[in-house]
Amino acid sequence: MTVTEKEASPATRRLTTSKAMVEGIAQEMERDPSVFVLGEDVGAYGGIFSSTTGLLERFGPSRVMDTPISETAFIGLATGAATEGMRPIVELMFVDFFGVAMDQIYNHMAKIHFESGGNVKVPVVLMTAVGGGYSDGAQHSQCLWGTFAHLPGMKVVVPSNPVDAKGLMIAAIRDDNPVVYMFHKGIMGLPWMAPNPRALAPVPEEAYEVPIGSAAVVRQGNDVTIATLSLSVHHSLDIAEELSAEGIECEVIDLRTLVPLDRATILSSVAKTGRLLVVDEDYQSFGLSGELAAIVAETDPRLLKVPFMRVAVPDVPIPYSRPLEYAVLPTKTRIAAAVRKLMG
Amino acid sequence: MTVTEKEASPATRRLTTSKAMVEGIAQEMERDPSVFVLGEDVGAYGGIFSSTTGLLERFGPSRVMDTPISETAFIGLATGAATEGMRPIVELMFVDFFGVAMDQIYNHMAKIHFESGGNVKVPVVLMTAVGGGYSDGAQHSQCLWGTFAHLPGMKVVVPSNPVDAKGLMIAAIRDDNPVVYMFHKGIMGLPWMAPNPRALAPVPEEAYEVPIGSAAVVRQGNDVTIATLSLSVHHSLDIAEELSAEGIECEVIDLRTLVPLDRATILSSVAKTGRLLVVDEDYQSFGLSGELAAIVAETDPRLLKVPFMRVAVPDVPIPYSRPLEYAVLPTKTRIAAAVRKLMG
Amino acid sequence: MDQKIKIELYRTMVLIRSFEEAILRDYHADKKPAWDIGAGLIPGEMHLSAGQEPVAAGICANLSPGDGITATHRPHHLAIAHGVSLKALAAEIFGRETGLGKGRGGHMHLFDPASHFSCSGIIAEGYPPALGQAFAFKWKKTPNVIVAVTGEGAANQGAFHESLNLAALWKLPVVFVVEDNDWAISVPRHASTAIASNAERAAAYGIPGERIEDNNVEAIWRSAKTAIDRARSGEGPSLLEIHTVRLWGHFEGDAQAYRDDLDAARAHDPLPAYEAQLISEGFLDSAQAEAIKEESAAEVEAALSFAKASPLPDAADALRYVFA
Amino acid sequence: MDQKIKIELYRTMVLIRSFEEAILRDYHADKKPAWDIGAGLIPGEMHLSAGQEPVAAGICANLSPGDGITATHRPHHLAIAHGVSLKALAAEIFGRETGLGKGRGGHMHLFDPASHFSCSGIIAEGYPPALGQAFAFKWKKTPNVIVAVTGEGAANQGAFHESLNLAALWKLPVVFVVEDNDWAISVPRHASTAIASNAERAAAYGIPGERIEDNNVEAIWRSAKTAIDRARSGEGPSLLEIHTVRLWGHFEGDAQAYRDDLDAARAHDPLPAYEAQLISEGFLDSAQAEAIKEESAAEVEAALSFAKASPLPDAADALRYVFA
Ligand SMILES: Cc1ncc(C[n+]2csc(CCOP(=O)(O)OP(=O)(O)O)c2C)c(N)n1
Ligand SMILES: Cc1ncc(C[n+]2csc(CCOP(=O)(O)OP(=O)(O)O)c2C)c(N)n1
Ligand SMILES: [Mg+2]
Ligand SMILES: [Mg+2]
Repeated sequence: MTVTEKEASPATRRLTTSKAMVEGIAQEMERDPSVFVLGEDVGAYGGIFSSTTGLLERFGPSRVMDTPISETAFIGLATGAATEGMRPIVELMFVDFFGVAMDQIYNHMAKIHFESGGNVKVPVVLMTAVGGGYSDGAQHSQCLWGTFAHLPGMKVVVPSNPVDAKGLMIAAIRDDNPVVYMFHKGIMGLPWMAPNPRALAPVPEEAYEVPIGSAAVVRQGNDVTIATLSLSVHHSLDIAEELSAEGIECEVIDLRTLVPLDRATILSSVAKTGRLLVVDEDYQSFGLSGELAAIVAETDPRLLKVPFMRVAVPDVPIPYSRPLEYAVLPTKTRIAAAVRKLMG
Repeated sequence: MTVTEKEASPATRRLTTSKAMVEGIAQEMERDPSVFVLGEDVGAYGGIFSSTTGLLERFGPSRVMDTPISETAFIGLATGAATEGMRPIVELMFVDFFGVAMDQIYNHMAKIHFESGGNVKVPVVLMTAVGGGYSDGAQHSQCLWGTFAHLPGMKVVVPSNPVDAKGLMIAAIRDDNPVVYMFHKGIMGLPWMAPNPRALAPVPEEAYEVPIGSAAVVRQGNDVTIATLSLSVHHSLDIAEELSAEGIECEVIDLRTLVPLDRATILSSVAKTGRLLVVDEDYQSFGLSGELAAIVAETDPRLLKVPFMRVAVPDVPIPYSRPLEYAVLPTKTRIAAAVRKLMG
Repeated sequence: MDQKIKIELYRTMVLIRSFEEAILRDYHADKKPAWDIGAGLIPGEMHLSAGQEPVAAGICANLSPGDGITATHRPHHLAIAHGVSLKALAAEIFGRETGLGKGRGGHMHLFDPASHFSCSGIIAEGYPPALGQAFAFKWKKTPNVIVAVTGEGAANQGAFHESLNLAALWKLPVVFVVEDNDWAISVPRHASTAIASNAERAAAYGIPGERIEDNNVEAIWRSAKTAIDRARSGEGPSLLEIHTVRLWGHFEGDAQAYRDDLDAARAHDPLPAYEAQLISEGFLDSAQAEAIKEESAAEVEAALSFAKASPLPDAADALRYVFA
Repeated sequence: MDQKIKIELYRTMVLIRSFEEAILRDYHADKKPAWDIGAGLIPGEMHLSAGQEPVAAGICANLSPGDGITATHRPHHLAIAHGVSLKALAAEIFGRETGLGKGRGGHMHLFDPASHFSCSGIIAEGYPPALGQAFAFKWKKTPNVIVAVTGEGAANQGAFHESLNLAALWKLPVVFVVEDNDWAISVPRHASTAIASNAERAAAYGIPGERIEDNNVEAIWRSAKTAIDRARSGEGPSLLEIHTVRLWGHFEGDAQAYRDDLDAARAHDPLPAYEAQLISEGFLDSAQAEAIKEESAAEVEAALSFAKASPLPDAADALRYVFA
């Protein structure tokens, strides 16, 4: 959307997540002429969720291309261009639309390197908007990172804030593998969505990478490990602060990358706290929350002093109507209740 | 394929899995004129994996329809026909091809009932072949049940033998919901694949249902719970017999249905054995094996006397070359090694 | 064309516009001062159809009971012209338990089994289920048809192609309609489609194809009649591309900075144009036009009042309707 | 057409047929008595291209170094005509570490970056990556082209449509080729495609379309030349549908009970036909033909021997090459 956005003040260099992402893309486009951007409404519009704002003006239509609504063709195009040495950044406007192009994604983009015995590289960044909370209904509100993480051959990164958004974008562009880059609409700092204070933050000017595969402990605590990602990091941090007043100290892990997954950070936190809550805006079953349980259970189930808990979307399509949607989203209320339950 | 198949002897009524499936379909087609079958090569060919053999001859081309290679169009057609009161059985030839039609599957077939507030029913059976082990490579050997089970709105059934194949097919056809019916090529009893002795078994003549949502304990044992499905049930049973000679008694659970999942059967077995091994021919991470770990961990991690284990495809595309493929499949060797390790 | 039909077309167009204007008003009413897409009585994306009324009116006037229609993310005009209950439609948009989908669906997911109306928010993916409805009609031997609608942007999606081929091959009673409003969000048609008229794509399936210019409701009515009659008589599908106009943003909140045709578009508002035509033809006078507008407005306000007075769904029911 | 080209076309066709016959032999050799698809030195599905040699020979004779080709699940003829190493191809089919994909890919997944050759086992889904290769050629300002091939069954898949539209829109240097061998496994073309010639579908994208009848390698060569020259000179894509013949089963093990045209198909074997033509035209005599066949057979046997003598991959390396 294009409801006017304020310019970031150069003095403080606080950027929204979307501007940080765009800055990362722009710096790589400056550095490497083989980087280009394509997708629906990435040109004049600047990306429906401002993931490409200003790039057309800066780099011109030969490097920033609006496409027809032909996800199979243009995502496949990105794959083919990557096999010939280019470094495309291709946007799938909403992750919910993956089904029209999934064959290109998981049977081609993700597998060609392997099938070629390592002879062909496929450095594509597939960036896509995820998440709900603004009543966009069952076909425009999903996270689906579990679906991508389950299928081999793609790295999957999910930033939660401006600094990681820029650093993971740069790391993704430089990576020689396909990287699925999933950004939550609610953390972009868009002026037309419910504001999130942490969606605006100081961001280094220079190009830098946030390493793919490393989680961040964004809050230390000895009582409960909350492993989470994306928008839910913020809800979890808010609840952690709130419960701190009650004497409950949560350790909050921002997973940042699902593939490869930073098992060590998760395990050492659980070893300390003995309590694990996964907060996940994706569907509950057969996904991220299960994988984290498995990691603990296959290391040592006795690490868990109390049963594992998860706050996720309870295997129901995302409802349109607000009371229903907020009943299935991983809200602060649900997170707080789960932490309290873990503490007995 | 059409390498000649032997006719089942009517005296003993032992049927292959494929013939049992077809018998279930035929009986429902007899009973209910709104049932019809469509897909690629389901007519004269009888289904690449013999899932529709003889149906064209018996019911004619108005009820058994070969389609163009247009999965989006014909799976969508099934959904639309179901919303108007028909009961289509639609075949996706290999589950590996889901990516060309996933939008119709998970954004439409699976969600219309919900989005309509329950006003529209979508009784489709989506049947599809899964599995590897015969060097069909990365695009024709996957199981992917974790992918389907993760997305709400579809039931997911995975028979492992002739009796369940028929009963789950009939239950799926009669169910008012979309049911994804996943049959492993290696259990169909095809004369042109490595034979599986349990792919031929006595099957009741009359129509019957195997209830969707109930697992079967196919072998009792006190030492290790092996939770598995599809072809891996047979490997697990073979290993269970073998290890019994060493005094290790495995309880083997054939999950049969992933959605809804029979949590009670899994939990009561683990409560008894204290050891859980998941054997899964799908990719390891973010899938079935994780979900089973979560079920135990969220009930009581102390049920596990030793760390949980899984034998699955280790997040690598299925390789073509036999030594590589068998290194990543959940082979008997890997299962036996895991059970021994669980027993310490 | 007789007067009755002309007035009916006009009335339908007015009703649609009244509805869209009322939704526009209520959608923005409580999102200020900090405009938040998720806030207010109507949250979420909102794709309104102002300018495209002639398509809906012209097509649906040719439909009979039992016929169906499949729309897109921009579905209101078609739902209204097809006779979907205004109250249930409005209630769904307001997310109420009395809505078409009991508030579960929202404005891109409207299902009215009684009138075989449906829609989908995924581009071109409404076509394939429409084939199945047509297939079921054929099987039931009812002489019904399905009209399947997408935008011109959708004509480049795989589902479009597969659906036309299968429908043509199986001679299904479907009429495919492409609403060409020149834009797919910010992408103009010439930047997305390799040819000037999608009607030419009909040849790729051996079916009749026609492009209707000028957003002319009577021309649309006539062409739709031919195509619908053809489908009804078992001769199979047709493809109609209708050049229409998107008067407002792609969705509400769209500042349309990319758009250079806004003045021209506004000058082509089909409503005053058709009103003027009917008046000049002597089929309508200003008083009658006023009366129709007032009736429509009243009907719309009644529907919105009903919606607003209806209960929101109970959060305790959030897990219902996943399975039947 | 000069003699050199004619002999070259013939030689390519012979080489392909020799290869496919040798693979056929080795594929079935060790699957007896109980034929098991997964057994033997060559396991898995095997889609051979006997009958379709003219397509590969006629097209690839027009390609220059740096040009690429994208094939399907039935890729050998195109790989061979394009000059992919016969040894590396054979080794991949035998699943060896010396294969094109070190045994990871198999016969449906052949990648030769040196010659820009690739293929895919998913119907029509080889087209989109080919667009990207063409895009990269354009960006690098090399005057190269990509030929993207599918079967006639694939022309009903969404990826076909999206790719043609995008390539036409962006004037990418691609030539789209449809190999019409009358069958998609057991489904005859008339039961899958609403029109008689996919060449007509070119009009849906505003690009040239041509159907080439009779599996005639010289006609194919000429039409391919026109289309490839056009793409190379920046004028954008073309669509060629080539009527060819599938002499054998869809895959090995296919009893083809559904097929009523087998005798007719065998009578249209393009190899003896072209040989007879060249002999009657005086460009070839039987002794030369024999010599070419013997050379081809020798080359093929050398490749197969290389493959069989090569090591299988080490199971310990099964997890390699997921990520670069
Ligand atoms: C498969 C898919 N891709 C992208 C979108 C996002 N999207 C929603 S509407 C739209 C533009 C549609 O243009 P058109 O078909 O012309 O319809 P219009 O909006 O003009 O009515 C896009 C790209 C989507 N909903 N589905
Ligand atoms: C998307 C997809 N659907 C189905 C298949 C299974 N399949 C493999 S080959 C084939 C027939 C292809 O026919 P055609 O395109 O004419 O090529 P041919 O085999 O005749 O060379 C089918 C249906 C597939 N590989 N991919
Ligand atoms: Mg449009
Ligand atoms: Mg064919």
